[in-house]
Amino acid sequence: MNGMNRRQFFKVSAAMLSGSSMAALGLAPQTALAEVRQYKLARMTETRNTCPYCSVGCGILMYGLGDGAKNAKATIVHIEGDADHPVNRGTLCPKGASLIDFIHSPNRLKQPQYRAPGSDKWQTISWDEALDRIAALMKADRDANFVEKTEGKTVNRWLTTGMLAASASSNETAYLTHKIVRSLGMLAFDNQARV
Amino acid sequence: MALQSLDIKRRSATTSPTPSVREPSVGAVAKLIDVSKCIGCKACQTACMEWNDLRDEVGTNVGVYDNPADLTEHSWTVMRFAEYETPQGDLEWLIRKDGCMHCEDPGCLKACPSPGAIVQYANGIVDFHQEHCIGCGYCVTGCPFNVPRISKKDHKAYKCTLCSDRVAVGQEPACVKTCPTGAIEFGTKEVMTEHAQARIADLKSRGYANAGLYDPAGVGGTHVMYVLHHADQPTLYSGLPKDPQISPAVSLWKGVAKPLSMAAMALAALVGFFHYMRVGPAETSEEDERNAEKEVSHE
Amino acid sequence: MSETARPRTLPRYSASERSNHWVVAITFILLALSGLAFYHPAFFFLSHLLGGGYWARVLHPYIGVVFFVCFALLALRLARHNAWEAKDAQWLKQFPDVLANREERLPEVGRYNALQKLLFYVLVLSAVGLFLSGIGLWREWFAFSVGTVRLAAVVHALCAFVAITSIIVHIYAAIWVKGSVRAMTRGDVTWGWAWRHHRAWFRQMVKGANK
Amino acid sequence: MTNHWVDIKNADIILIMGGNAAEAHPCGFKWVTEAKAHRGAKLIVVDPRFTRSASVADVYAPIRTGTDIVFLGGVIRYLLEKDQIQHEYVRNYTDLSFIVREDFSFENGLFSGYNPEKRRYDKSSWDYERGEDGYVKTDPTLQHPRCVYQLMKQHYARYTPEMVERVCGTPQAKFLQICEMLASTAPANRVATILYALGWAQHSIGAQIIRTAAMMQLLLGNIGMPGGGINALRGHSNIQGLTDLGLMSNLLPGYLTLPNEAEQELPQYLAARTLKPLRPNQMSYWQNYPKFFVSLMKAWWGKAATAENNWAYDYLPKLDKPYDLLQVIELMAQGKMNGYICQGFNPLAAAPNKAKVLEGLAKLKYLVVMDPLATETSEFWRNAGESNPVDPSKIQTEVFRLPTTCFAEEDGSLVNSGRWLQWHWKGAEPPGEARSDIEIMAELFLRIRERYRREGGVFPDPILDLAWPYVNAARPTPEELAKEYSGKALVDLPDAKDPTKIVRRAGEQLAGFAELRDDGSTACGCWIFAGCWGPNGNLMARRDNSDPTGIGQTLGWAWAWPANRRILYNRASADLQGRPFDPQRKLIYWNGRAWTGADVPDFKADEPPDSGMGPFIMNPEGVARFFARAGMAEGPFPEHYEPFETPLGYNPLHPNTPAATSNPAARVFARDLADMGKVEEFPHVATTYRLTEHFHYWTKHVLLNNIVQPEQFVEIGEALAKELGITNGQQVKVSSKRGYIKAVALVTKRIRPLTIEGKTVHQVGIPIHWGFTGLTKPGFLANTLTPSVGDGNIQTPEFKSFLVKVEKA
Repeated sequence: MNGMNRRQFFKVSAAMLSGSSMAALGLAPQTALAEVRQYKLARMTETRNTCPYCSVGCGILMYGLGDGAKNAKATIVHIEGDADHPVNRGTLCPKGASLIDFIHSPNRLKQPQYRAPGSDKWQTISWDEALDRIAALMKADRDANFVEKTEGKTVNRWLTTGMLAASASSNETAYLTHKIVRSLGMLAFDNQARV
Repeated sequence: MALQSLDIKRRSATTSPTPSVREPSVGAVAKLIDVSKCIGCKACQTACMEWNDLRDEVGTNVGVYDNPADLTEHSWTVMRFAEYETPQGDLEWLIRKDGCMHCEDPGCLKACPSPGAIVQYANGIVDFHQEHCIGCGYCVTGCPFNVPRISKKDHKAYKCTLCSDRVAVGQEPACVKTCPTGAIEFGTKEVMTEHAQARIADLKSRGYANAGLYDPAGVGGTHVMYVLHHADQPTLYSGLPKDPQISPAVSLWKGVAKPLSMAAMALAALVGFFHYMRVGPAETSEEDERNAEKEVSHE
Repeated sequence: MSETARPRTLPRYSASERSNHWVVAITFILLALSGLAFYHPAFFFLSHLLGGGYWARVLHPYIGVVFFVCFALLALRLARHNAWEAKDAQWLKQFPDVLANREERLPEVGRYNALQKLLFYVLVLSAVGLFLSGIGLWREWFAFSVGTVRLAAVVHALCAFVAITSIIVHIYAAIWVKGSVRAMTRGDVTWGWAWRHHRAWFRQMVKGANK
Repeated sequence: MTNHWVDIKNADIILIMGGNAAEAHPCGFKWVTEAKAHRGAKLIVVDPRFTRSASVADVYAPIRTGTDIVFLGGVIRYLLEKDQIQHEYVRNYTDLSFIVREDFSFENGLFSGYNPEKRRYDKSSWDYERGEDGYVKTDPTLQHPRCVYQLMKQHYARYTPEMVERVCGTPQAKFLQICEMLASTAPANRVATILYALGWAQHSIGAQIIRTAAMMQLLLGNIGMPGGGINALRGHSNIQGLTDLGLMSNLLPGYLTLPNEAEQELPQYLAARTLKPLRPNQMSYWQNYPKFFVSLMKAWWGKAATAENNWAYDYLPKLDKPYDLLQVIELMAQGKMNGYICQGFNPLAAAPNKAKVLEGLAKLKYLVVMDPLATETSEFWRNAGESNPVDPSKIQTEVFRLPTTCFAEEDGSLVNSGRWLQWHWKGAEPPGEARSDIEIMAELFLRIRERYRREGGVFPDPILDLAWPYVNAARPTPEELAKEYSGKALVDLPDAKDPTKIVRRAGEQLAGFAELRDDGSTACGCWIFAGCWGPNGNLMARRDNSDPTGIGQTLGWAWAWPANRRILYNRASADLQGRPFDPQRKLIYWNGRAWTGADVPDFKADEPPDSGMGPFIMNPEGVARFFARAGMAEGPFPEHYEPFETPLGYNPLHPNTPAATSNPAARVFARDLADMGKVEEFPHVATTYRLTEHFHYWTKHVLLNNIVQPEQFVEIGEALAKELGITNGQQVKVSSKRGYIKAVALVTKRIRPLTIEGKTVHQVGIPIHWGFTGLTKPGFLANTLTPSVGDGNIQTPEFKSFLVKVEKA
């Protein structure tokens, strides 16, 4: 700074006036330095993923607790945009920027649950119980209602059980789901493309 | 160098000089908010809360898109939505990201009585250090933009740090990184000012004759600047002050009044001292006692 | 009057008045010191008297309430003695005589002299100012607009400045006029002190006492 | 999207209509901002509401919801009238010169062949006239009265600016300004793009609206161009992938279709889909249908699919009618369904007419919900007060709720709107006992198969024979599945030109769909994805973001279907000599020997540009179609029909033909028709939509999103609020024939009353997002109000236009 304008001059004078007025008395506040908050991501594990919401398909970086060592159990603690991604270039919308609260939502389901006919509450059941019971119900319905032929035509369809597939599940999930559903002869099969 | 991880330019309530030899060769940093690109998506709000580990209350809707309705100790930035009908009868939805402006001449720092509770780094960021904050709220009175908020929980003052922790390691603030449309950008103040000129030229070409940069001189300029389509009427943007200044009351109180009143009080004491030295005490003598006795006995 | 006899005394402040005064005095000192800590960085160390900046900020207003209530009581008790009289103006006109200890030239003074009365008025006004502006600044319980708070801060500082300066004068006067302090420590003053400094009051008191 | 997100930056004019990209796709919308900032592009927004997109637009025009065909038809009329069309493009790359059959007609709002009882058309007259050589007759002079150009001109002559103003409520001046801006892209070196979404799709005439837009883009020569195209901004992260993989009632992976019950024999099925060229020397890529189909059957049934059993053709169920979501809900409500599985889908909130869905679910014997979150569907039986007033004791449905992983807890790929398959990696373990959908589906299937193996049952063959080549049968890995749908050689594949050479060894991954065969020697679960996991590994995981030409073509980033092509129909970006129409934005060009450039050519790589082969290689014509032939349910040219709940009660274009009031070819169930309201009782026009702070019904479980948008509201214009005495922030009740919701009134200048046919029409905006589970303030499911009627072609429900009544709560 070569020159000092009038305003700065007054500012500096005022500072000197107030400082010096008491500095003479030997009174000065204690040294008070402070540092910025520690950068919290320094050694976390970075995992690349894709935002699960809309179809822009933004790249995200998930930061997991721990450096990947076997004894450290990863928990995602922060998510931000992937700056390398050609579409979002590091940006995220209010939904993508809040993904951390999706992963850790108190409404995440943690155990298989069952609601009995007429009941007004959930009960926790085991995976084995749940899957066995569903398999039994499906087979019983299929065996009872499968249509092999109608008016002499082979149709091999099962119409009394239907399925809605997710619209945010992976291609791999979708592919396997489709393969299984058609092998059962199911036709009442749709996804969220329409709504 | 003791603790700080960014060079400090100014500290609140500190009379001794701050180490000031180091100056960033590229000048200070700035965040540029291009209101004409902003779609009010609030990604900056959630990214801010996410990065800074803040969660505000789930509030209510009072008939506007503004949520949370105002800045709080948990919401260091909020979007303010204003519906404006132009004289031509067209509608404009003016959406402004509100938050700390990081004034070059920060009123909060000036008003703060607690040493080191508010600092200004050499890069221009004005940061609150809550461990030094005593919760008096003077920063609130000092701020021309009504930004700092005092927590009901710990009675300390909070506001945007411009993600000083990210900037310190060379990253941009969380809101800047996340902004989907690039309405928030970050760089040196010089680069941001230049970039703003290009944006203003574009806006002028699209019919916004009064487009301009908001970098108010009344507070020495700011390290958060706006590109406005109607720079001549900043108050259209949910009351952005036209010519913000530190309140004269605060300037008086935390400015010249401070040394003058100190001097006056010291003077009062000194006058007494010298009076005593020169004139001496007003003593009651034996004679006064006798006179008193005499007066009584005469009656 | 015998050589050995102690000077005869007159009661000036009752024990209750004295207690009241000292509560006011102590709270005022605490308020002044913690207030100065917020006012000027050089005095920030004073905040440690109340446990550091944070606690000083928390306690200052509560102490302020105690101060204000006690001050109000004291002021009510003393108000009737502080009525302004014509001779007070004359007394003030001759202030150089006051400063030079030439009391014999001055009009006779009642219980309080003109300066004491002025001090009383000034302190009453600044206490009210401090109290009201203090409310304005007390975020823990009250929320006012930023403009109001800004004004309150300036008023508070101004009233505090006036009050502290007045108290400096008040304290100096007590030191300067020997024999005054005991009025507030033991409650009485000697006849001679009263005769010299507050002759009208003395006469009034002894008249009453002898009858 | 025909193009992709980054490519939007190459546009000169951007039209956002039938969507709200800034609100629903903010990070993709960034490329609109880039186009504005770096190309000086102009943004046009046409929407019933002044939206967040409108807030940064150069021009905004209001429109009555559901009248987009009138608006776009008006633009088509303007372009034809002013001859603002890309002549070289339309003459060579479209069917403008094709001659239509003589028996085709359009009268009183209906096309030839209408059967009012069946609400269906006999489409035989909707076709081109063939010559003796079997090819379509054309008139390159465009003078023939029945050439597509003349018919189209005649059809849209009625769509005048006056008509637009009268029907859409759009002021003529604004409409003409927009026409002018769009017309400015007719020159070869200027391009417009269209960004739309469910704002077009969710109408009973949705598909036809989109078609009108595509026609406009063709006239301007904007399809296939960088910065052009017609871009559907898909909603969910993998809705594109699920559609590509054919998870719909009538589809198989890769847009192959399930057989109808009439198609009893495989040859018959294949013949109907193996399209022969309609003009000389056209590629007609669907000629390869048998290769795709047989490879799929080999992937699914492996050794059990043989030439002898017609590649297990009988294992596929045969359709008698579509079983889309609306049909299934109808069946449920009729008590004809017993079981339902919802995998990450919340139909109680997402399907129209909540009361009907609720009734349907309550009639099921069992419901299985797989989801990471507690959805309303899984708790449809719970009494949530006014917003879900049910009696649990009366609902006999057994409900299973299975916790699943979310994105952060699994590997896999998703297809974005630009058709990019992007691989992602797991970052943490799921909470509690949650499992991935793959594990759940596999376990369930294995248990069912085990029961059939053990107990037998009806037609167990397709179940027992299903190929299950996974190392750990209960846990197929995403890698195994990706390789399976990408495709591999089953035997050593000899080179077609030189049989002594082997192109692929048995078991090797295939490089692309060109390697597929119809003799059972290849297996590929989804032909359009073929090559995504090729001989060189997982191309979906690629992360080279270099863009050597600067026009946003990052061919080394992930992998796009088909064949890593980023812009569809890109051959159309070059002229008849193979030179790019715009030398500044070179996409592909003919270098004398082959097509090359910044993209993978959407064309035969070594076909000279002047050979007469058209750029639209999937069409048997080789060119793009203005005349849809039998492709659409309502007619070959889009015509405006009113929403089923119309504020007018008649079609202003055909006021005297009641049959043409609303879509004459839409399927409507009697019960749903009875549930339609009339304007006399429900005088306000409503539309539903998303807000940028929320994502459907997921983010109400996400605290941060609830903080920034906490409570349900409806948007009401100032004029209507004044009329009804409603003040901002007050509670209001919004009812339709099907139910009511209560919410906070957000009174705004952004919705203005429109004058339609001389009368004032008020529109009301109803954001979705709220319900009776979640962390937001509880609210009502917005689909309580919506009507259950779908688009005539694809059954997308009419969520964007229906009638309500607003009153103080």
